[in-house]
Amino acid sequence: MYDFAPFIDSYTSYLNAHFSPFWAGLISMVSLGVALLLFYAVLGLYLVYAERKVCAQMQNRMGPNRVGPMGLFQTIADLIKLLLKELIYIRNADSFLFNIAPFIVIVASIMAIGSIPFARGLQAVDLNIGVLYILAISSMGVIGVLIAGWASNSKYSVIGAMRSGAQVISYELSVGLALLCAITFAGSMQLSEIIASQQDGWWIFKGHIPAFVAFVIYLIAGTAETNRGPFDLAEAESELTAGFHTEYSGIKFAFFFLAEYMNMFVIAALATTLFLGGWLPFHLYNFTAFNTVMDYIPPVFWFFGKTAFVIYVMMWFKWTFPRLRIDQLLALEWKYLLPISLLNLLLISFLTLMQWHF
Amino acid sequence: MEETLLDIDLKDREEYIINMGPQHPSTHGVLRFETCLQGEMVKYIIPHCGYIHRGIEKMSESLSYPQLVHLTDRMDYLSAHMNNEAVALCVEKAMEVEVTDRVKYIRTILAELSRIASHQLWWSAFGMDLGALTTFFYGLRDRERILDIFEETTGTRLIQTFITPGGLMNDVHPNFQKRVREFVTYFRKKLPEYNQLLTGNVIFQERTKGIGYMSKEVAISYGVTGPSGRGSGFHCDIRKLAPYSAYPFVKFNEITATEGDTFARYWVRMQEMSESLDIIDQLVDNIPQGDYMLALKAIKAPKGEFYHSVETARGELGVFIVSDGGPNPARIKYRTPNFSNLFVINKIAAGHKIADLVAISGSLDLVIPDIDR
Amino acid sequence: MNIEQLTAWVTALVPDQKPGVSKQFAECIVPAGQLHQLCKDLRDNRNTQMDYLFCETAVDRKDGFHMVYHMKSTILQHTLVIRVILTDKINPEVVSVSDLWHGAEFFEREIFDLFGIRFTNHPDLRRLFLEEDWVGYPLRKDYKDSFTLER
Amino acid sequence: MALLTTFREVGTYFREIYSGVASLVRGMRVTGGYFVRPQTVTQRYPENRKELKMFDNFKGELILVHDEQNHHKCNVCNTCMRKCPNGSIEVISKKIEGADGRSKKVLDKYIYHLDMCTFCGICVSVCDEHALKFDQEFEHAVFDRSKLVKQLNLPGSISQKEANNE
Repeated sequence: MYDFAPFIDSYTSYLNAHFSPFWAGLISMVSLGVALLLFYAVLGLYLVYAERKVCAQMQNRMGPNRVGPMGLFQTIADLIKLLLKELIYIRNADSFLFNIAPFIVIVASIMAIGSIPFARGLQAVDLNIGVLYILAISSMGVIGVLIAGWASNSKYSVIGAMRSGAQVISYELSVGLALLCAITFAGSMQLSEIIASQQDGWWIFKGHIPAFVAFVIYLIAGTAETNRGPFDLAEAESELTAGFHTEYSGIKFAFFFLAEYMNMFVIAALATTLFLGGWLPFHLYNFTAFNTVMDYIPPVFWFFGKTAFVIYVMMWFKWTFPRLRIDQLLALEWKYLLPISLLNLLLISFLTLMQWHF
Repeated sequence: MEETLLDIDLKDREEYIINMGPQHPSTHGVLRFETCLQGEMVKYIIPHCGYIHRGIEKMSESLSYPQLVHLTDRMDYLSAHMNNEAVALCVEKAMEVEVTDRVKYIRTILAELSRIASHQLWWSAFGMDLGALTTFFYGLRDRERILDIFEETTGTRLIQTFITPGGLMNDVHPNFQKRVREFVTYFRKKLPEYNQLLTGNVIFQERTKGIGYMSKEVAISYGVTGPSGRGSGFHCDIRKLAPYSAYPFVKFNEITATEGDTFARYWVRMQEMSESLDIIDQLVDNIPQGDYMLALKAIKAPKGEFYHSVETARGELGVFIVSDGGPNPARIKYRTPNFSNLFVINKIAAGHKIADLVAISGSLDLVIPDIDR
Repeated sequence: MNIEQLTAWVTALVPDQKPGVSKQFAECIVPAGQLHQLCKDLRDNRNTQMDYLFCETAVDRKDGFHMVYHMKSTILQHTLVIRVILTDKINPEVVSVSDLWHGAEFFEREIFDLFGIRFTNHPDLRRLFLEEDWVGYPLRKDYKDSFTLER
Repeated sequence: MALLTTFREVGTYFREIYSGVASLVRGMRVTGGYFVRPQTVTQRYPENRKELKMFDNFKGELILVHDEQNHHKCNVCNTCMRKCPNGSIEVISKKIEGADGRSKKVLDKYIYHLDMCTFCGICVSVCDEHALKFDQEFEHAVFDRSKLVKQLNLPGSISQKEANNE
């Protein structure tokens, strides 16, 4: 039920029947690219909207409510404004690097969503090293951040970029180790197989406490990797005005802004896929009536529902906690998260070895 | 220190200078910290002020006493009532008159309300400085209720010009007592929320404890008063040392802490809020009847010099009037709390990280117009 | 110590002091030359312990600039006002007390800025509020500019 | 003994983590509580213009009170002009021939500089005739500064005294 594979197959076979293999390949790639870009833009805009509404509600405010019903078109209006704004060029800035930095950041986040499985058969590429690919690509964004900070020729930007570098390099470890836990359980790095391994229960339930610990660590480290509060030191508003993107304006600023939200989406989507069963519905053990009802909800809704929940938790963090200081940030990683995740990985390996997980 | 920063040969290329302000999210107003950094560490800070210098002392020389009161609102705009009260009390002391008990009670209630309002705004902004963005809205949400009380009685929300030599501009609104009582019950319920959200938070405690240590000697030598000074164990509460208005009639504690760090200053302010609620509680039900304004022929200080200080939300505000006997002062000097509180920053923030500088300057609770006047 | 005792104490240190006008605090007018030594004695002596200079300001009077120092002991809770009259109105100069009380450094910078009184031995005597190239000292009575509201 | 210390240290390590996480959860309960039970305190301003009622004492802008017959109470004593700390009031008088043939001083123009006013309220409190009042109007934004200079006496209005004499 709700399998996208036949639809996609019929599309490719249609292309193959009517065009030469070269053109068929090209057209399918272009249509895929357009679809992903559209998805990217719409999702990015509505994540911004969602964040504004969530924080408004937490802060006893209304949030956007002017443009469109309930302010639904507010972020689109903002985007148009940002597109029309002047791009400010900084004297003495390294203009090549300055201009390329936002593209590196945004390309990294676009490429990461390419291999996320949204539903059965709805995945651009199902790499056999899917997790590694996403991890590698999404950490490329920090290069863009570093370049942006360096090329801006601004002291605030440099401090922000250096902080970001230190932060991402350290937290990459915890993210990797936490993901490794799920990979150990599933025995594969292919995302579709990881989902298939959760057919009889999500890893967060099947993996006892260590899986839950790994999930929490992943959530914290993932939040840190996206440079979001309470780990938003790179753009610490009260210290560095806007950190690494202080000097950017117009659409280039929008790229950074969108990339932040899309990175958050990627982190949440990965958490969903690895720990929360991806697009699989929620099943109660042997409770067939309930399970059948759950099956009727399309996998796309399951996937986006779970992702939205994880994103909500990350927003909840941001709008509650004060920001850490740089040394505390690193201490949290090296003194707490890393030892715990190493220990956790050891436990999980043992569990898997003994087949003690459900 | 004769050389300015531009003259310093930056032989050590690791050092560089950034400007915090005059337009910077963490300096609440137009103040510039010329900050020398080495990596993330602050080496020294040179505060530059004067961006909002309006010459209030000079202007006041050509205004009569009731007229110059309205300028004091614009110094420390968050303790407008206390500033007005300082001038009013100093002029009354010079004229050797005493206002009715009703006026004293109302003045004290208004002063304590604005102390709470000021601390609420400080709490909001302090949370913001540390990156907890939600505190700002909670603080302002509760402060709004105090401003409503002020607006109903005085007609304005921030700069009231309500307390004037000889009494008050007009009598309080009939709803005043009811609304104040409502507010006290409301805010007693909301105050624990502040502590849950920020005070107890482990990140917040890590960010503030042991940061920006100021010893008692330093506080006294620099003249750091108010909650900032009391956080270092400096007993400087004018309300206790030289009680004025209705403070002799109420029981309250002077909140002091001995740690002297950012958290101590924070803690003192949080305690002061509930202490102020207690003071209001004792006064609001017993406001005596009487006139709100003394029938004075002319408000003129006799020849001589007069000094009076009050405790504003930020410390000791002293008013020094030199009078030649006319309706205008020959010279009026405001010893403002923020002026003295500001300059200790180099002493206590040097050697910390730049993020701590933001926390420390937030914990000193600076209002810039009060420094520049 | 009460007002009489404080005045007597200052008289013992500076015999040619004159009583001031204040009825509120003990007040002594002392010669400029003896100011620093007197302040140091007052701060360090066990009986006075004036550790807190809460207000330092200047007043432009007919007989010269009056420097007024309000000092207080936070331990003994007594207040004393020391006054120095600087008769030279063109180039007033007085010794700085910023080495005794840190807070004085900034009071003195403000006074230098607005009155033009120079403080010797001051570590960092620059203008505080006004621009470096501002002409004149606004709080002097003879200061005139086009903005002052005259009535 | 050393082992015991190590155990204690490990215990403190985990206790620290526990208490830290607990404090974070406590904070999240506050914000999460408001998310679940929204209590919006902000208002939609231009939409709620009709319901928006300022307090009686609200100092919006200065007005000269006029009654139904277009009579005001100003008797040109100039006290408000003298007492205003910012010079935002200009009372311009004119001499007219009264009914009894003697020339009298009456109000010609009452000019109020809203751009200079600091809303201290001294003018209202010193007016013995209670001729002045603060209005509830608070939307003062204009594009041209000169629009902030207002004439408070309505066209054709006369003072009550004048009206009584006639």
